[in-house]
Amino acid sequence: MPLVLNEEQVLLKDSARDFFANKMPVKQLRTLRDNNDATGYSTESWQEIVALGWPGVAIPEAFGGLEFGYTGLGVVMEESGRTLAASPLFATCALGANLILFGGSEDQKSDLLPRVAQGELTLALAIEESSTHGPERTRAQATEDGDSFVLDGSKKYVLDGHSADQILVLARTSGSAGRSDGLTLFLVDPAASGVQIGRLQTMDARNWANIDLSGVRVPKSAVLGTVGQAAAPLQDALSAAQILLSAEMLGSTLECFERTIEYIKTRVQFDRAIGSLQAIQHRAAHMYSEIELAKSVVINALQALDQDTRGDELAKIASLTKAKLAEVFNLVSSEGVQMHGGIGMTDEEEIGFFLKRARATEHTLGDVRYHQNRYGALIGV
Amino acid sequence: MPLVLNEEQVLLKDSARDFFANKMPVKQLRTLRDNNDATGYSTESWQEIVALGWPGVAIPEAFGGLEFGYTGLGVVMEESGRTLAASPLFATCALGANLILFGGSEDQKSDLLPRVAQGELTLALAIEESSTHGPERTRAQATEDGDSFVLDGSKKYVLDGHSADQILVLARTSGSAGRSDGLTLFLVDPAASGVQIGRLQTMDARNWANIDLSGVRVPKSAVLGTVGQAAAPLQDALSAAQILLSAEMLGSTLECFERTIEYIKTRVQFDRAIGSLQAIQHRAAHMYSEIELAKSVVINALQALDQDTRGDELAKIASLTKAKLAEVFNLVSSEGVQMHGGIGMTDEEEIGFFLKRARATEHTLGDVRYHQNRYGALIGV
Amino acid sequence: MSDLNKFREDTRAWLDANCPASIRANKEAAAESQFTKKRRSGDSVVWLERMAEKGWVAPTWPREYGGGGLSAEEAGILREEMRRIKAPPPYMGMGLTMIGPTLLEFGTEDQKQRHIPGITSGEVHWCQGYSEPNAGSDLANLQTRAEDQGDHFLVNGSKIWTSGAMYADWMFCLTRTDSSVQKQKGITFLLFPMDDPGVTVKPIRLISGESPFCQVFFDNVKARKDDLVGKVNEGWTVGKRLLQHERNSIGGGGTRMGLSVGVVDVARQYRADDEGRIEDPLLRQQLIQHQINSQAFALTNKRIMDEAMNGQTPGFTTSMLKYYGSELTKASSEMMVSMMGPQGLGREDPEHYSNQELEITRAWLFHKALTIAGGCSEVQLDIISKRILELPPY
Amino acid sequence: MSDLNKFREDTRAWLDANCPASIRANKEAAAESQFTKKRRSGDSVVWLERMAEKGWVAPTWPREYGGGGLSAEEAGILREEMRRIKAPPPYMGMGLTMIGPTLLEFGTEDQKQRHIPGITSGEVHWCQGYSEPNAGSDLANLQTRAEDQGDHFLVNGSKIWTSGAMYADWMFCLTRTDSSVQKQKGITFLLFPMDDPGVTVKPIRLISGESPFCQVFFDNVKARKDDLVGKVNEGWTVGKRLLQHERNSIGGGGTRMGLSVGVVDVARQYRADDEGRIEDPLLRQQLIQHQINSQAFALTNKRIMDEAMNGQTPGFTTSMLKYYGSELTKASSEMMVSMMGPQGLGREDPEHYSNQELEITRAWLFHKALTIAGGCSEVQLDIISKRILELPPY
Repeated sequence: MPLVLNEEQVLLKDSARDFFANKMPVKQLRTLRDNNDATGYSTESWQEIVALGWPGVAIPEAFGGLEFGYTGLGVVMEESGRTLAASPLFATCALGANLILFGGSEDQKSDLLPRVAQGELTLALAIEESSTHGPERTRAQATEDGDSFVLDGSKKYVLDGHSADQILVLARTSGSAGRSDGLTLFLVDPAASGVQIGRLQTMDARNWANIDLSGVRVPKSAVLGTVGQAAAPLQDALSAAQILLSAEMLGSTLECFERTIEYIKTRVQFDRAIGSLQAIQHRAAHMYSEIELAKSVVINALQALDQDTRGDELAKIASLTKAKLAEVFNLVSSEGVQMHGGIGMTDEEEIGFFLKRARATEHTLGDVRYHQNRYGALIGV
Repeated sequence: MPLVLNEEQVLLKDSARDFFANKMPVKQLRTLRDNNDATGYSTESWQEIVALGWPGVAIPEAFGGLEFGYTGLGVVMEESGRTLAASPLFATCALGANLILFGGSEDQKSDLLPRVAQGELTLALAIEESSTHGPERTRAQATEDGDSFVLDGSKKYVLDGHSADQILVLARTSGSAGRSDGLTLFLVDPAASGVQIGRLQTMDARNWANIDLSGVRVPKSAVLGTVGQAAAPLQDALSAAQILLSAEMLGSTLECFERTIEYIKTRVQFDRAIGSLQAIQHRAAHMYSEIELAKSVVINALQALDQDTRGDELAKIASLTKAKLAEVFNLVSSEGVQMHGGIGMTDEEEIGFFLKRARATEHTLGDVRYHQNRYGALIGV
Repeated sequence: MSDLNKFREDTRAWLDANCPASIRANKEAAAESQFTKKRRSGDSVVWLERMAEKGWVAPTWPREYGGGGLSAEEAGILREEMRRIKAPPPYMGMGLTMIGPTLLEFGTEDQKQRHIPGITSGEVHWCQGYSEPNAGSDLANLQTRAEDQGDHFLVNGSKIWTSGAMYADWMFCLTRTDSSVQKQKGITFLLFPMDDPGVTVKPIRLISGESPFCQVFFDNVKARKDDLVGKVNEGWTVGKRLLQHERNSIGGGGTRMGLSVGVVDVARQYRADDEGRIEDPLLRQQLIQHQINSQAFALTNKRIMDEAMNGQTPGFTTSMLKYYGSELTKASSEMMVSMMGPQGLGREDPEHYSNQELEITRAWLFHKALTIAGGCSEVQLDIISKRILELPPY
Repeated sequence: MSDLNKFREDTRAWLDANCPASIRANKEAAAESQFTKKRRSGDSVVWLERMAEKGWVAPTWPREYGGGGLSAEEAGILREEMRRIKAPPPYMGMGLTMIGPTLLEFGTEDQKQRHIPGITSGEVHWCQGYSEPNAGSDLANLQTRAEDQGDHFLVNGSKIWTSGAMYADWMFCLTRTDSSVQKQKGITFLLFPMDDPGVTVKPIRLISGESPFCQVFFDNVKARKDDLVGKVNEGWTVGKRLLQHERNSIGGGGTRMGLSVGVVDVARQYRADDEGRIEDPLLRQQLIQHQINSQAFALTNKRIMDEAMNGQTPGFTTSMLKYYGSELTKASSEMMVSMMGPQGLGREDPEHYSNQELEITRAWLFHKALTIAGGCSEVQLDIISKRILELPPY
């Protein structure tokens, strides 16, 4: 399949570009941060996104979505990355909806996915328990008790954990930490007794929460899919989310790079534009080259998702993509600040927001080392 | 102690610089290579070095040396590195003599060291058995048999192994591969029955040989120092040799860098000297900075040797020094070829000799990875 | 059945019947494809003659000059079918890849008739007279003079990096015909035979050892007036066009560049535990990083081709591909030599080093040229800065 | 007993008697050393007053202006003895490190008498008016105008990156007095009080949060004629001299730059196994590489100081130290944040992040300035190229 967007995808990308630039510029994130906004995103903007149908872009028509594919969702994510737009798109659509689609029962899909597509349901996924990614390390316990399960454990860095309508909690129904069998996903109401949610203040001004579960009782119907069998659908959903996050990172990287190129064209030092200095030019040209590689891995990964690549093959592609994007976004945002010089150090200039976001995205769903390692294992070295 | 040379050391360095530039320029090495010279170094030049007393620079007066210290030998090695001069200085003086000094009996020191100082005895050390450095991996066996030991094993990459008068062979009198106890050093006559020496042709045109030992019988008096106790003196002698090799590498690096800077000042491309291009300048300035660090670790290490630092502390300094020098020499010689452009690719231009020598020195007595790893272990991370 | 399917069937049948079994999947035969007919023997000659007769040495060129007259699709099918039976190319060289296409575009009818058939029959080998000792990446800064002598030009000077000059029958050559104008403006593109008594060829020894490169000296070499391509003093236009063919073929695109092993193979051979996992953690890391970049680069090559098929012009992205690909290939042989330790340091010593070891060591040294030749990395970065990023000139 | 030994004994005795126990080995007291007397209380005031009385706020300055009149050796002993009992510096600031030495060298007798005692008594705090919003590393490109009004200058314009301007009593300031000449030639070095009604101070918020930096605006600020340092239009000479004091103090020299933990500590806390060995092989590798470079850099600092003591002038090697040291420090906080994973991403959230975590995250962001401020890395590399390697100008 050619590594290019089709016409519909180009149109969707263009309208997403316009929307985020006009409705959700970086300034919106700054305002949310400075106001310590309780939701952490603009509910008004989210309603506009819902009106555009984008929460359902990747959801099959059978479940009320547009069935526009992952490449469609990817280009929306990419454009949202350009303005660092905060919204439930990632946690709810890229992460939560995929998990339901890959791991839920038919009833759960029919019940939940249309509500996601309609913007009536937001989701969060609670998996991490330490500062290194790795679902198989899960220690949180789910104990069967009659018609219920009782959940106990501590979850960290839950994206949108403080605002989501439902939380998907990964817990262990059997086996021990380090094993991937015995993992089960539960749909938990954040208002349920025993659930304690503490929102984090992070430097990228996005929305993470730590969640404590203490004797939280859920009915057996709250199990997503099959007891003890969460690992496989979880791996696919995480791969999909890693790829879609990479698409978002690509948008941020491109924006950061373009702003930097514009800046060095106009910034004068020692009577010449700093962009006319060859040492700066070569670093810029090198970044350009790295970004070209980043573009290629992202579109390739989105198409693989659309072609139903799953399992370890998908994981390999996801790790290639996330590792490369994290590396390139870190490079471009660091150079962006350096090339902006003193002004780049101020909070007033927006380039610093990209630097912070680069770090935060790197540490979401596995950092560079995690993905390089996994890629290595999957190619057998 | 201040990290500067004293006056005598400066004088020695200056005369060494003159000597190697005039008597042993890079051209000499080229001629040796092109003629497939059987000795691999100029015996005439070696006699001149002997006449200057340099083989005994670091040997104590008590054993017929000049007792001028390791810093003295270091500046001679550094200057020999500038012209890639091939001579027994390294294998005999930096490696062999130190081993005798650190590990030999008083009789052996009194017998052998004055002969080294007088240039009457050249030495080689046979330790490596595979392509990764690590004396404790030794498998070569020394079996006691009456008044003799019988040696069996295969040694690789023995510096000056084809030309030395005596070969110091590391073999195992007890213990098994991986352990550092049970190692013993033997003085072996290369003409002894059962010794097979195969000289290698290496790209740096210097002198390595593989040596096979098959039932080689040596008297017990051939044991250097104490049976089974070679590990400690060997470690010190290897540290000293790693440091002195680093001094040689520093000289090569400096020469390679200075030639490159000269070249880019005069080479015109697109109507300007390429050294006037800022991207080239920044790479040159970065190399300059790295070389400043290289200078510091070398003089520090030589002084540590002169201050009788030994054991793990010396090993730590040796690994720091060798790791840094290998990194910097590789960088500078690679950039040297790149900045020389097409002409740098030709055998006719000498810059390529530095590129090859950089690799060869890296792989002598432990490569970058080996020394980084050892440094890490010694600082406890 | 569509025409293309029919063509595939016919081609397959013809190849099966005509490609001698002895040269299929045969490394030496593949290496011989760089030779003209007179330097070959046996089935290799048979294969060249049969293919030349079909016009399939240059499948898409016009039939009137000995080409095959095939469409791009048909030529693609021919390539696929040849690959299927592991047939070597009938003939390769700068005649086919560089001067042939250039003459078809810029040459006179007379030039096409005199020069193209020698290429399509695999009988005339061409070499390139572009680089000069003082020019480097600044190609237009050339000094080789051509003086107009009425019916011919007299050429004096020297060219360097002339690949295969010792076996070439003809040279296409950039010469200076006017030194008084901007350097790009006084250049003339000439053709002349290498057996002219004024031509002297001196092979160049590289840091990696023997090489196909030569320096060529011209002492009153004659070039016929009717072997002038394009117009006098306008040869730079012709020469630049020809260069576009070259840029894509250097750099290696992150591939093995003719090496029979890859970096992972070498890692497994020299640094793996019993299960094939790389023991040294740093090395493993470098290897993974390299594989990630190679894979990403391969996808980028594909994407840019796909975009071109889709109507987007690749333009100066070729500079990015040249830059990144050559650095990547250089890095891969760098890693291989590093992993081999002292076994990577041999020099033509088959007694102590395996063929593979010697091959990799040579490649490591030779690959240093990848970031220098065909417009060095620095020039490619300049082009990206100026042409793609539109940064102001320095 | 030598005089120096006697001096050491006396100093030790005096310090023991006069340095209040409460401020020894006390982090807050150390932080207060940046404050003038009026912003302090308790023992911190006592300590400052006692040291000022001895002249030991500025130990080597002449006694007539409130200095201690000590020799370099004596001052060294004083520093050692203070370190021994963990006494904080009595007072720190740009008065001591920058304008004081500059006035002692370039100031009139009247200027020394009016300004130095306020510094040696720790009563008058100075700030630096150098950088401007459009100048960046091109310091001489300054726009703040000073007009000669007979007995005073009128200053208009703005300065940025003025550290501690909100607490400063006086500013030393580079102003433009002639725009018609080469930019270095029309600069005048002035002093004026910060309580002038025309001065407005606006704090700058950085990517790392609150900062000591300000932008300062001048609206008809008066500077007395007798507060002109050096000559009109020749202030660049004075200003450059003062900068040499600054360059050495930025960059961090590869040190922790005020962080209470080092990169190895963080690695052990977040990424070590039970025996303190770093689990992640790549991380271990990076850490070792970093430690090797830090150690080599520390030795280089020492070597260059030793060479200076030995009579060799360090000259432009300070540019190398600034370049390498700042990159090294930046890399170390980069590694720390990376090792902490998501715990390195906190923003002023003491509920979920430890103080150390928040401190490191702030430091990571703040350290991005190290390679920008005080002449960015690019400028230092330019200086090395031009001044040390003597490469031709680009």
